[in-house]
Amino acid sequence: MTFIDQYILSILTFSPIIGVIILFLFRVKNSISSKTIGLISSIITFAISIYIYSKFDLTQNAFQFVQANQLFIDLDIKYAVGIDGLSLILILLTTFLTPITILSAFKSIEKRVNEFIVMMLMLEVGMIGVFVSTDLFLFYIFWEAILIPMYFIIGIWGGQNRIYATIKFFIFTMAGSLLMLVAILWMGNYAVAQSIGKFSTDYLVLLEIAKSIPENVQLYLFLAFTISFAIKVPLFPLHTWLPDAHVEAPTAGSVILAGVLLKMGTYGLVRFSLPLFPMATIYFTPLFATLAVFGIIYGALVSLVQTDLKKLVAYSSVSHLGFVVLGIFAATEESIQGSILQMVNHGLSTGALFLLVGMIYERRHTREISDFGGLAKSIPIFSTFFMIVTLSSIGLPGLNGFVGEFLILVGSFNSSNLNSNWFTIFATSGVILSAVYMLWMFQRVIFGKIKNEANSKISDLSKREVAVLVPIIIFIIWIGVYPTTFLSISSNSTKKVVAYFEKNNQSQTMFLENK
Amino acid sequence: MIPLNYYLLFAAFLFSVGVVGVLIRRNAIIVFMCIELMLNSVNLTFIAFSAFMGNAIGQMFVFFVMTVAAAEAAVGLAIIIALFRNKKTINIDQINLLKW
Amino acid sequence: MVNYINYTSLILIFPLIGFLINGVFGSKLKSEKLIGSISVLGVSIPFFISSLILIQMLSSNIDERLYIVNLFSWIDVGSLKINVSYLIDELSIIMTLIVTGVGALIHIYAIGYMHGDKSFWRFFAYLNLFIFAMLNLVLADNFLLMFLGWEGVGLCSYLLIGFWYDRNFDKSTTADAAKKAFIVNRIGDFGFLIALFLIFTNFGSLEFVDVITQASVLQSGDELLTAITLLLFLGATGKSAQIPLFVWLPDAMAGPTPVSALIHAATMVTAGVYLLARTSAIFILAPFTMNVVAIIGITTAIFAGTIGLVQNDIKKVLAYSTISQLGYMFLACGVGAFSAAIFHLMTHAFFKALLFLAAGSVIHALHHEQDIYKMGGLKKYLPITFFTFLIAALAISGIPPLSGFFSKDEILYKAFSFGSFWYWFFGFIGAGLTTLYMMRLVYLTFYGNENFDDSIKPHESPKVMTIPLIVLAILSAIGGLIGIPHALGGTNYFEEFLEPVFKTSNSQLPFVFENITTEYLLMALSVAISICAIWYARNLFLQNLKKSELIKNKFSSAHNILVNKYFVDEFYEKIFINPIKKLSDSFLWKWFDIKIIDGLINNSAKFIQYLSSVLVKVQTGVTENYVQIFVLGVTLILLKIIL
Amino acid sequence: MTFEEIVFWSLVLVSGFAALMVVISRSPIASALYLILNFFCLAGLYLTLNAQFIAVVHIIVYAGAIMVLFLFVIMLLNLQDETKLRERMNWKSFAAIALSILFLIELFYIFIIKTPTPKIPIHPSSKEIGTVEYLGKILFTEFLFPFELTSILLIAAIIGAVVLAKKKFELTD
Repeated sequence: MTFIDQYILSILTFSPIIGVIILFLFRVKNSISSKTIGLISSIITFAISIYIYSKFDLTQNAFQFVQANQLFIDLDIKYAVGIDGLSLILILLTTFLTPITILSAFKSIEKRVNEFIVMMLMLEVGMIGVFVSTDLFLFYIFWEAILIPMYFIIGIWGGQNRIYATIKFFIFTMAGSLLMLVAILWMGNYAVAQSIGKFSTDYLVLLEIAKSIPENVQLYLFLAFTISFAIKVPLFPLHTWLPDAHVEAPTAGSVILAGVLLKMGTYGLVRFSLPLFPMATIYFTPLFATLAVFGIIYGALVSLVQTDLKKLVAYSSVSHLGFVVLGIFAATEESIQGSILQMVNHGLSTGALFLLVGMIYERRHTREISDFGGLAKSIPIFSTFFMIVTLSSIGLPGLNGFVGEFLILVGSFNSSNLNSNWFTIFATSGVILSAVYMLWMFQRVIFGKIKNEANSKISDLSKREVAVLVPIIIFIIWIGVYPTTFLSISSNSTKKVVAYFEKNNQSQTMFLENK
Repeated sequence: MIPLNYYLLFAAFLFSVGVVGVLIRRNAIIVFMCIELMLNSVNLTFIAFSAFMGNAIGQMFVFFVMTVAAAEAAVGLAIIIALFRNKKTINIDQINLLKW
Repeated sequence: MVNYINYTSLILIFPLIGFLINGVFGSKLKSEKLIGSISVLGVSIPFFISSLILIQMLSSNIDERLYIVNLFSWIDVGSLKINVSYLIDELSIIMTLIVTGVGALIHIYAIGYMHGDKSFWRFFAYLNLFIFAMLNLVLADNFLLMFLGWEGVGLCSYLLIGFWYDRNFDKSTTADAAKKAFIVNRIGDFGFLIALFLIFTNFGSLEFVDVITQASVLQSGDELLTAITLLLFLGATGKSAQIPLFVWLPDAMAGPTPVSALIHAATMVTAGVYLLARTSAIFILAPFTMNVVAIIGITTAIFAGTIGLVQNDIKKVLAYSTISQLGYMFLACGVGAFSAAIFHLMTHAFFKALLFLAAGSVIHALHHEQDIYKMGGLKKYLPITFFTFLIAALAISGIPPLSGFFSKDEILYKAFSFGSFWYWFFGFIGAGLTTLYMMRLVYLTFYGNENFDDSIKPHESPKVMTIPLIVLAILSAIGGLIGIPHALGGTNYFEEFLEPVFKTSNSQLPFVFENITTEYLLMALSVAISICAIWYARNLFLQNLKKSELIKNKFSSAHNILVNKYFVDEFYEKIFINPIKKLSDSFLWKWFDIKIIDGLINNSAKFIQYLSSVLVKVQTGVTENYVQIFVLGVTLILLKIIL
Repeated sequence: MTFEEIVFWSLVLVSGFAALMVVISRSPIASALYLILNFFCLAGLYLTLNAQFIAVVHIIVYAGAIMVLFLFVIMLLNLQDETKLRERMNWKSFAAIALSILFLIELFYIFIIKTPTPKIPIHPSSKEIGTVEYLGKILFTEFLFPFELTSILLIAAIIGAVVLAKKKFELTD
């Protein structure tokens, strides 16, 4: 292994800082050039992640490119990074979306440009950091660090009611992550009495010792972790921060929020909740699966009656991520693979929806559905993109959404963990509902006669905007037609999670029966 | 032969006097001097322990405390000057910048 | 000798290429002819390839007519392995030929029909995409790929119904109709999906061959199979516009007429029938479902027929006629006569496509007038249109020796012998209804007074439109000859050809002794009722229009119900749509989400704010106080140490 | 009473008196001068504890540098004498004095009563500990890093003082 490969993950994680440093050192005044610097810097990061993908060994299921440095003498707290397929696919999503969002912000962000770019790049550092950490302490640091740039992105470049939204966002997530911190500390402390002999937050160590934790404590720890992730996801009924944050956030913020930040929650579920506490997972599955299914239907129904485009998309996220959570708790290989793919899908299609809503907002300065109508006539290119993305979002076969949803549903129908087909049957009704709300919205915005004069005068997408959307569309179709490329990345780590889960659940079902 | 306790008690006395000064005087400079007094009482304890235990670390500590005290005096007095220039007083009753 | 099976992928690739060229560069291509020919090539080349495959198939052994062409692995996760692979057997090749053959003719026709439309290219791009999806549907060798086609055709239907997105249709807009079509179909797809889950969970595969092999081991009447088939049938009712999900098809007439002909008459709507035929081996093991299918089929046939009787929009009459004919096909499936269903599917594709295209020609000539009471006397202006329309109308009415006679008769006979007398009886009534409303169309449109505006000078459509009409007329006329029943001295070649596909299902059917006398009797009866209906229609709508008015007035309440389509749309609106909207809006969102969940959060935040506004008074901002508190604290701590 | 005790008690008395006077006297200058007196006495006490180096440094740094700075500032600001202490006494001041006395009593209890006086003499090695040589050695070996850090602290303090005392600096309300 060469020197570069050994430190490649750290290089990847901190590579966006190059852009930050350049912006600071040269005090770039011209807003276009600072955006370009941000763009190039994030493209470099994307290139590094592609390099990692090319070097990644798909046949292994252990962490790769591992790098670990002890941070304290007496405590087993490390700067430990490493990736498996699950992290890799989300890292690729992150590094892919960041340049796109920066490019999308070329026109819409005019004030405090340098700060904006810096925030975006720092956000990227945090997001990649979350996915590469294999030490819970480090994970927690990155997890919290993301809040800061996001707080500023919404708070400075947001809409009218941004302060309320930011604070709500911050407090919700903070409350959740404190629970997680407590759980991490408890586990770290528990390690002292175990063979490791000292306070430890290493993921692999905790994975070993988690089995011996007393069962009732496992339940609490599981809840602490899972509620924290559920807030981030967001799972019904912890979702109310999401519509506010999305509506107030600038387009770039919304895209990253929907595209990557929400995935951190589901990532946490797969990475931590399931493997660390299989028994508690089984114990709480009925609760969380019910919430997930409820969220699917609830999100869809509430989307149906939204009058604000962004709010509609935000509530649809609640519905889509309900599928993901259901798939994770079903804990079969198909469903978890589906969930992972659906994380990517949601990132792409909802991200693209936010981009499109942002583009139309720049032109008309309104997001009210009733202000639109007949856009197909005045801006056909926009309408075409909008249509493809809409279809992807409602899960049309041949586009990305379908593969994920189908895998989740077929896997959860099969699941012994869910133990009932009704979860899946109700979840499937979400497929109908998503068509209803998305198409209704689409029809009101795009079709019909032009009622409002302003709609006939707007200009169609510029080359830059097309360049923003085309990569996403390519992936939307690619995943729909040949998902194997993406499924194979996470395949082995999913198998590992499922195997681990199943291995542990036998002894623990006995415990549950006693309970 | 003077036992260790006497030194400690005397240091405690000096410290208390310093506390009284801080609490009842209004003049910022005098408050400041009282703080120096308290610092010195602590120094005395350090030295006493150092001598009775035969350990040099106490003396080292005093050395660093003095550095800090010097730095603190410089910055603190500068703050007092700045305050006086703006408020025309150094009466701490009338300085409530901390109030939010 | 060349093995044409190897070229199967080309069947799918050409329409896709056509779609991509027209879709991506269409707006830049200025020539309508170029766009049209690309698109027509995209359909006709697959037609020739599949014809070659059919010829090759005919020359090969009966046992060797099943090929599976595997292209690549689509989804491969855990035990779920889905390939993009195609199944070529007698059934799928016939469907392919219908789709591409009728499709090609309609494409050609559309070049004339859509002439001058500002989105000419978009129309042809969608049509090719449709053909691509439809071919996936009929050629797929597994349920999931079929579902891809299934949804794909639904999408194209959506796009094409809403093609003129800025026009009004009925009381709403074309976009509404498009949305309705998609959503109603989605309800059916819900059933389809759940069926797929059940199949995969229990059989561990989604490939037709695998599933059928495993399912045929099970007992007839097995609960699992009943559930699966019922759910699949729910999917079929959505796509094929059967009760209770038929409401979208009449609205789908908002699309351009070639679309109605291709998608909403000849091909897509028959996908449900195809699905049942494809899985016939499973259906036959679920007698309960079979009964449901037959009953729904026959009910729909009568139900839609009665509505068709009183509609005034020429395309809507045809739409209800389609629903009704599909009902017949489901009746055939329900009694186990799958090959009869496919036979009728084929002949129906010919004559119904023809009817729509001819109707399109009329509409075209009258500048988009669709009300039959504003037509009349068009016979002399549009001779070719009239003649072809008449052939199609007679064919659907079951006049021998046109194609409809053979296929419909086959269904009625099978319904009688495998099903029950009542199936036959209602089918028989339905046949009368069919003739009645078709002849009503013929008389009101082509005979009688010229009720259209004087300013309109109707003229025959250009050749590009009439030639497809003529070809389809020939097919409608002679298409039935490949299935002449034994009773009439034929060999029923069509059924024989499909025999290997339906071997399993046929083996489950009760043995019925072929009673030639009964068959003759039934045929005679149905021809008789058709002729009576023709005569009655002539009486009512040509010679004595006042009488029809009288009847209308006499039964005005019944007429009203029929005109309003039994108020099904209104019923759905009241029972499902409005309550859901209301629930979502005022309860879930504005009350539960904002008041309860958000309120809880915001109020707890407010409470904390209140608490801190009390506690904040401790912070006086006077340094001295802080010091006092500090000293007090230190003293208390020391006190604690002492005590 | 040995010589040692006489020295100790007299230093304690003077130094205690000086400390009280720092708090009591009205004029800041008097306070400052009393504080210097106090520092000298403390330096004496350090000598009794064999800490020669610290005693000298103490005088140089505190009496020589810090107190001069204080006096300089007092004179620069030209402060008026405060009103008599007794006139400004209110219940808060009494409470503060009472608190301090309580504090002293507590410490007394802890140092004298709770921990019985151990009759041990000053550690014999303390003589050599207090030398410049010994302290210098450990300062530049064991405590090198903190020692270097103090330089940063002092620089920061210098810069801070300059910035704060600059004329332009304004506090905003």
